[in-house]
Amino acid sequence: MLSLTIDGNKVEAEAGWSLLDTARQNGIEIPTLCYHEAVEPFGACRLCVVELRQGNNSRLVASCVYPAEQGLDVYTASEKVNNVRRWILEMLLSECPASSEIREMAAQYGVQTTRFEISDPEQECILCGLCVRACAQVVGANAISTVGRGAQKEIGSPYLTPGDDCVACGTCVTVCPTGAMSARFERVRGVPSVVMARSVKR
Amino acid sequence: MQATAKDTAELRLGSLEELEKLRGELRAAEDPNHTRIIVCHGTGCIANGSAGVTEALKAALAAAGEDIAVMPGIKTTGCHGFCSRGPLVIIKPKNIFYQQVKPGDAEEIVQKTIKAGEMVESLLYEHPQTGEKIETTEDIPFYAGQQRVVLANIGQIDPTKIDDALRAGAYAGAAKALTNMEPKQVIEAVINSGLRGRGGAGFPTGIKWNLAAKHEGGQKYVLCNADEGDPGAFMDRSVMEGDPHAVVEGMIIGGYAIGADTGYVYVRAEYPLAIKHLEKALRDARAYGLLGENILGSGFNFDIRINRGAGAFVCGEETALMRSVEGKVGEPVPRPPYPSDKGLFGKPSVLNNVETWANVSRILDKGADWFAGLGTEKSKGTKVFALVGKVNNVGLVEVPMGIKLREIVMEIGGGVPGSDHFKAVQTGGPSGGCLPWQDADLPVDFDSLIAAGSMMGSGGMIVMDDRDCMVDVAKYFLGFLEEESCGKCFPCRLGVPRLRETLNRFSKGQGTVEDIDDLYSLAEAIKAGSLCALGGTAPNAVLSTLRYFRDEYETHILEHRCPAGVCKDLITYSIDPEVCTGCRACARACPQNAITGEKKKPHTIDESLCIRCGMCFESCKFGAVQVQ
Amino acid sequence: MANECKIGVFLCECGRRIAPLVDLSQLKEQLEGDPLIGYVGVEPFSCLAPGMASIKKAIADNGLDRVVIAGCEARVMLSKFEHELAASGLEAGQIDIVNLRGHVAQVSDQSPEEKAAKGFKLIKAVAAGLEALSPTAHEKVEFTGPAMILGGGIATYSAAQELSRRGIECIAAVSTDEWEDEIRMLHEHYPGERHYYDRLEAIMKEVDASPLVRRITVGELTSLAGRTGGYHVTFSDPMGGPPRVYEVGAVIAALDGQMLNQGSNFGHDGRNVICHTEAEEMLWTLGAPEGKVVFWLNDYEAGHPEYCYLSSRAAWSMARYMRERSPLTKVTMLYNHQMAVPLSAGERAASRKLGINWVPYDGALRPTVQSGFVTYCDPEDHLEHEMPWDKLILSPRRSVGHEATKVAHILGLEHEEGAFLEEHKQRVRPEQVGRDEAYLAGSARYPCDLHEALRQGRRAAVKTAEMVAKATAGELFAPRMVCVVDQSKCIGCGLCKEICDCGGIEPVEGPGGNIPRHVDPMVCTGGGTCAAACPYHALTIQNNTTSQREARVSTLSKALNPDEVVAFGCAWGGLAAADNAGVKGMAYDPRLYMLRVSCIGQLDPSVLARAFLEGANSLLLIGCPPEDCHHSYGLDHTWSRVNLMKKLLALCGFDRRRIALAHADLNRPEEYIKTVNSFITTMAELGPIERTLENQEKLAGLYATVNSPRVRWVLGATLRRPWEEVYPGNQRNALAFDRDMMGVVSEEFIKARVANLLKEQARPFQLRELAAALHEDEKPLMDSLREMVGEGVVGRMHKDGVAHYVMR
Amino acid sequence: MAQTAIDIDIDEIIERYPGKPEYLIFLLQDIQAAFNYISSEALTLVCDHTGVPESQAYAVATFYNSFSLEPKGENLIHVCLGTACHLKGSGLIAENLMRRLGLDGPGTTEDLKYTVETVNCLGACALAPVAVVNGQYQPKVTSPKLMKTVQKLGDE
Repeated sequence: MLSLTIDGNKVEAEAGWSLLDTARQNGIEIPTLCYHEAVEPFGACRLCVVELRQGNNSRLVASCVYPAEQGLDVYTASEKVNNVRRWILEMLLSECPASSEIREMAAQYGVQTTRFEISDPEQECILCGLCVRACAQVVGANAISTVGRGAQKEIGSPYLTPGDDCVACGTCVTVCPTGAMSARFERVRGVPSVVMARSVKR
Repeated sequence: MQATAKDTAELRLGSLEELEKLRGELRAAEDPNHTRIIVCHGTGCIANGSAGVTEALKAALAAAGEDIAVMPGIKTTGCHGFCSRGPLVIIKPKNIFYQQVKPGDAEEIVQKTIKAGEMVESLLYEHPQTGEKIETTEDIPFYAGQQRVVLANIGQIDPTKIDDALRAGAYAGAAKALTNMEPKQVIEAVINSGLRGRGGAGFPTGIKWNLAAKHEGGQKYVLCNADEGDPGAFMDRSVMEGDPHAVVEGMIIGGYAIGADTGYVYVRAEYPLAIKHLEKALRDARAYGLLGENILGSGFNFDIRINRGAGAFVCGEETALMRSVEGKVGEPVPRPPYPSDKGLFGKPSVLNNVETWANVSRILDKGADWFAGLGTEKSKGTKVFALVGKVNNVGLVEVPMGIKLREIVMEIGGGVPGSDHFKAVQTGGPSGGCLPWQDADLPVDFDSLIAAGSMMGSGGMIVMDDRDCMVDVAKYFLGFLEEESCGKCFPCRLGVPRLRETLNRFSKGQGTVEDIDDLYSLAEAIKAGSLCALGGTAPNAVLSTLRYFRDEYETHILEHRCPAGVCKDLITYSIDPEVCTGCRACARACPQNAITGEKKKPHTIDESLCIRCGMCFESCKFGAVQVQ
Repeated sequence: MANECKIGVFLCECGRRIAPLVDLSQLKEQLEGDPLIGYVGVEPFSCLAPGMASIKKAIADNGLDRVVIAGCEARVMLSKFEHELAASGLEAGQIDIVNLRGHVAQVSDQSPEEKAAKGFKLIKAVAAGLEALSPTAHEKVEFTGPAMILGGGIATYSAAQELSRRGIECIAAVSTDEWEDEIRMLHEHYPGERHYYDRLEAIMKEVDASPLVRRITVGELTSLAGRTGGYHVTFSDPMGGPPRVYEVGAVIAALDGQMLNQGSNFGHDGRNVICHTEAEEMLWTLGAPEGKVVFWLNDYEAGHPEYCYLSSRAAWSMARYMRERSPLTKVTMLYNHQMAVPLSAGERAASRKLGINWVPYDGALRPTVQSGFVTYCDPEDHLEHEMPWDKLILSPRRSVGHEATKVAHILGLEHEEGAFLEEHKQRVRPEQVGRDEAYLAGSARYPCDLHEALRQGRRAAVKTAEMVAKATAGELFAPRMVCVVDQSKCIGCGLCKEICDCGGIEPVEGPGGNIPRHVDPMVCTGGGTCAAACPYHALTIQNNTTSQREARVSTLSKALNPDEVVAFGCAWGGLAAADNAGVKGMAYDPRLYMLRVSCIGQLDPSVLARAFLEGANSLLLIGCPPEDCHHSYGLDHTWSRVNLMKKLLALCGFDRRRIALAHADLNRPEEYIKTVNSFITTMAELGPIERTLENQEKLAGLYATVNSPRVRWVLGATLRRPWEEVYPGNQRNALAFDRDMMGVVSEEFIKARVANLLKEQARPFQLRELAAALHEDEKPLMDSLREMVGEGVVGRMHKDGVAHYVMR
Repeated sequence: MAQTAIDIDIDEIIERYPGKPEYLIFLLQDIQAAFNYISSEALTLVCDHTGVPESQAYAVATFYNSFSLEPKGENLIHVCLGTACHLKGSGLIAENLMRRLGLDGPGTTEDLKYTVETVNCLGACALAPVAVVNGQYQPKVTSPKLMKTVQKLGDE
């Protein structure tokens, strides 16, 4: 057993638990987006960041991946933490304004509007990659992946057309935190027409 | 050509003694007093045509007959660092320094210098201030101010010939480590030397090794980060091109120290020459038994493989690099677990950059104390910088840690063209920041740079003058990072474009001073919240320019003016009727047909049509086009 | 079923997503009071490391061997629990999940107490299903004998090469003695591929030299029996001797498609207007022609635009060959401008350099072949032009070929006349290998070029090799939930084989007709409609049996209030839609109780009957959209079964609407909700079934009827076969068929009731007594009794001159 | 200069490396080098060989800048946008070149003659601004100089 403090409360954990595991076991809520219990933690959305303090030093770590360690002093809702969450949510509001889930979450942090440009008012996808990971780790189908990188990144099957790896199980739709996969699903699951023109230049 | 099995067996060095014997023989075979011609074949010089110079020299030598005692003919080497003056030709043993040599000069060099021992005046370097001609390398200020440790052999040896490297002392450090030291002692030596990683963060190298060495037994890896992605940095490339054996040797030592039997070098694909030289070095080292099974009879097995990068800056981040070596998308993964516990293929791994590995070979060769004697209290040794931008002597310089910024730029670098000061020096690549002229006396070491809001990074040093707009520079780096962000973590993927969006507004003369405060808050969130160092340092470009050049930001926002004349939306092009000759060059160049005017009469630009592409400015030979 | 088992239930709080919405303490108390449940735990998050540790501890401390997690979506979470709890000795089938969050907590405004009560019923039903489980041992699959490549297609060589490189012995069954012959004949299947022959030759030589490859010359394939790991392959002897039988571990079929010539509507004459195979033959024997050669890529006009890529690549290759060898030849490619010219930048440059002219035409005006020229419409100026030719070369027609069709039939691949052999992929388990894709290679699968055919051969070999390697290491296990055949019950009727959609059912030995069957567990997808169709219940899905489903449905039916509805949802349709409705927190009628099945087609009619017998007043079956069914036609088969149930309900005097089949798209939970609400509203209007003795007797008769082999036989005949388009369209005369079916069902219904009564009372009955007890007329009863006596089921004896009937 | 050789055997490339996932990038690089782009067929072959799922291979092929899934033009022009080059105006040079070739951004002209790409530093900062035309470094390039070189290629 390890002992640490979360928000000033002494809690116990076992080696191998993450900070998120430990907090949740003790009824402390930490918001998450890219986290789902069925797949390996990813540490991408950074909404679950918590502050670790040690003397005058402090740093933020993603609680879903950071292991519980003896003597940690963890703060789950400090100003530093909330500043990160508020900015991420505000930026998500401009990035995927169509998602009601994001709007609700942002409202909880007092973020009602965004001061950034909205490029696609229909967008819901936050690119958390949960669908991709669920497809690989839960289903084993590997039908979808991230495509491209950085700001151009999107989610889809190869060539963004239905491929024959998809088993149309809908796990991606179920794990999607914003409902974005629902619309995308139609572009993934279609039964592929047999590709006649398979040939290789040589 | 690969050596056949039989040749290999004959070449293999079975022990330290055999290595030293060979080295002795090689040294004895070369008379240091012989005249030798060295031609720089670094990428810079080759681009300037040094291959042609070599050919011409060869032809000239052949034509001059066999009575010329040139041993062993012409040597082509890696980058000498003074790239802006290439192609470079050095005549040994006197170290006569010829610069900007053209193939047509070959005949004269052979006839005058080689045969008669005279100088070719026109090819000598001219002191920019005094105008005096300088004959030898040592006397040129660019070289005089440097202290070459990592670069010591570069420019002296032919990087494609292992014998040449051995003559210069290669593999002495590795041999010493493998045959006379315990792995623990090797790590101790590296710790004692005080060497800190040259890749950016400056983590103590020996400590890092120790973490990986703690896992006893099992598969481990050492990796060399040669994915030099920082724009404006090319020291790793020069090391690999000019002295690949230093890297190989360092990795052998590292592998021995932590107990790894495989090393990976991850090289940018944009560096084909570096890859070629490294591959040759690996083949030669294998043939000599310096890589492979039972190296020098020590019982230690080690080999190195090369991975070519595929074009992703983020792969310079260690966890991303490892994913890339595994053949995956180069997205960083959160730490812990640290690579020293679970790295490449989930095994304990140590990653250092090229310069660090090269330093390791020197430390083992010359001793930890010697190295610890260089540099400052907390930053030991020397550092190689790529000095580029608005500076007279563009090139690679190696200086001891703690040297003042002013010395590097104004003395070694020969100052800023047309100015007695620099406006800013950008260090640390996209993760770093801009240091103003007020900081000219800042000692250049890991901690001082961080305190000043920048960082050492891999050693890019970009000099800027008054024609460079700091808002534009910040925007440029953010644009770079936006393009190179892997897009995994939200603060970086979302935040960097939003920072740039704000700067974009500034560069259009829009925005408010309050936006600057928001910028600070957002930058803080990105720094604290990002998954890897790419995002964690991304706001530095904005923060450091805001710190030193806030007035310039305010000029953009409040006065709608770009003082440096760079931001497109805030400038106008016009033609000075006094200077314009009416040659029509600009009118022809203008893609918008915005320039009108009769032949031989002053032209005018129609501002409503102008898209500020700058073609007129570039095409005008008389300087009549002006930017406001 | 008297299984000694101990069931643990773990309730998830799931943060604030279950705990405040469902009264978990009430639920826990209720469960603890139930004799079926051995242990109840409440976890903040069962699925996280702390929860998982606590479950493992509870399993160890209390000796639990079955676990129900009341949490969220089984579709998503089950594999994690299976993986984690394997260390505690629990295997797939011993763990089940109730979606307390998505089916109860999030989808209605019921009070926490009401939700707890609903959760209790669902959990208990699932626990009853677990109780009825008799876990089977994990079956190891072994390989005996080498791999065999049959069919004689060119992919034989790449497959053999790959197998031998991976150290696996194989037999290549071919029809020619020399591989040189094959190369000589290759252009008949793959024209325009000459540039590839060097490599092919190298492959062939490597195969020839490999000690692991045995080459045999055989006659026709006559039968294939066995299953993954052990097959008997029988060939006729080419010399007329006795058939030759080989015992092999795996088979790969390498089948080439065929090229046919275009008809005379394209001017084909075999001399000057020729097709690709003829052109290749010409190049091969006579060399390049002189003069003007026009390749007309007429695939669009021939009705197969999808082949234009293949045709144009072949044409380009032949064109290059001609230009490089015969400078006097002028080559033009005439192509439909809708086609993208399939050349890379480098090839475009080469094409320019070689002077090969690519001319597009607008297909709206069909080119016509005339002697010496062909007309075409320029897409730019829309003028008709004439292009002169000395040799006109047309694209070929492609077909699967007679040989390949024959072999495919013996392999058990049903396919449409003339269609290529690639089947609709089973979209169930990603790791599962459909037979066609794993073991079939070559252009008979779908038109492809030589390189692709070879690639397929390699690919099939890789899959085979991976399986062999796993089996050799003792690590190849059959999936836990696949069908097994009870050989003592199987009469070899072959019904299951006929309706099987995955091709997993194989004859035990071949050849022959009605021989006992067994299941290839590596191919079976566990859909289970075959098991639900077997007249004798000889097939079962192990670890997921009909008895388990009956246990579940009867427990639930007993517990429900009269206005509550039992539903089954398949994991791909109904259940998934319900899960997604839960994720989105969409509200719908809370009176729906959904049980999980992996395919709606695995619901045996006895399960449906059992629900009504045990107290359910209605039953809703929600599968996936018919065109999307993951087990091909589970929904269609269920339609037939529901149809039977409706007839029986009517015979009992109940409303036919009490059972309904629906389908739901997992991505449209709103549609799913409409289905549910509509059904429940109708059921509320109908009210409950009166549970009188008479009604219960009828329902017992209904249950017995659906288990009668005769009814099951008739039902089996109506089930959709793979080659049939849709249910019930296979019936020649739908109305007559329905009447016949009704006749059989009502006869059997009465017989079943008589049997029930006689069995129950265990005393002789007079006809009059029977009629009174069953509330039926004497006439039909008499007919039934006569038949039953004839069948020897019922004995007749005379007492006081009156016939009395008694169960034998 | 034609960038693609037309007689390269893709199987030969595939067989250069063992069939393990870690060689995915090696294979893609060699295919890119040989054919100038990675066709879907080639990607499938690579997946078959390395055992990497196609979606992951596709993710890799689109993640790294040096891979292209579309055929590239016969002539390849890289303009360096490294810091040193940027300060010396390489951004304008790239824009002008693309405008002249009728491109909206980096990409390939419709006639498949040119492909213009921007790179983030070639490490030849001393020569800034730099462009690389079909592998040849063009040191201290200007818009007119680059245009001339490019036009000469087109006339060939």
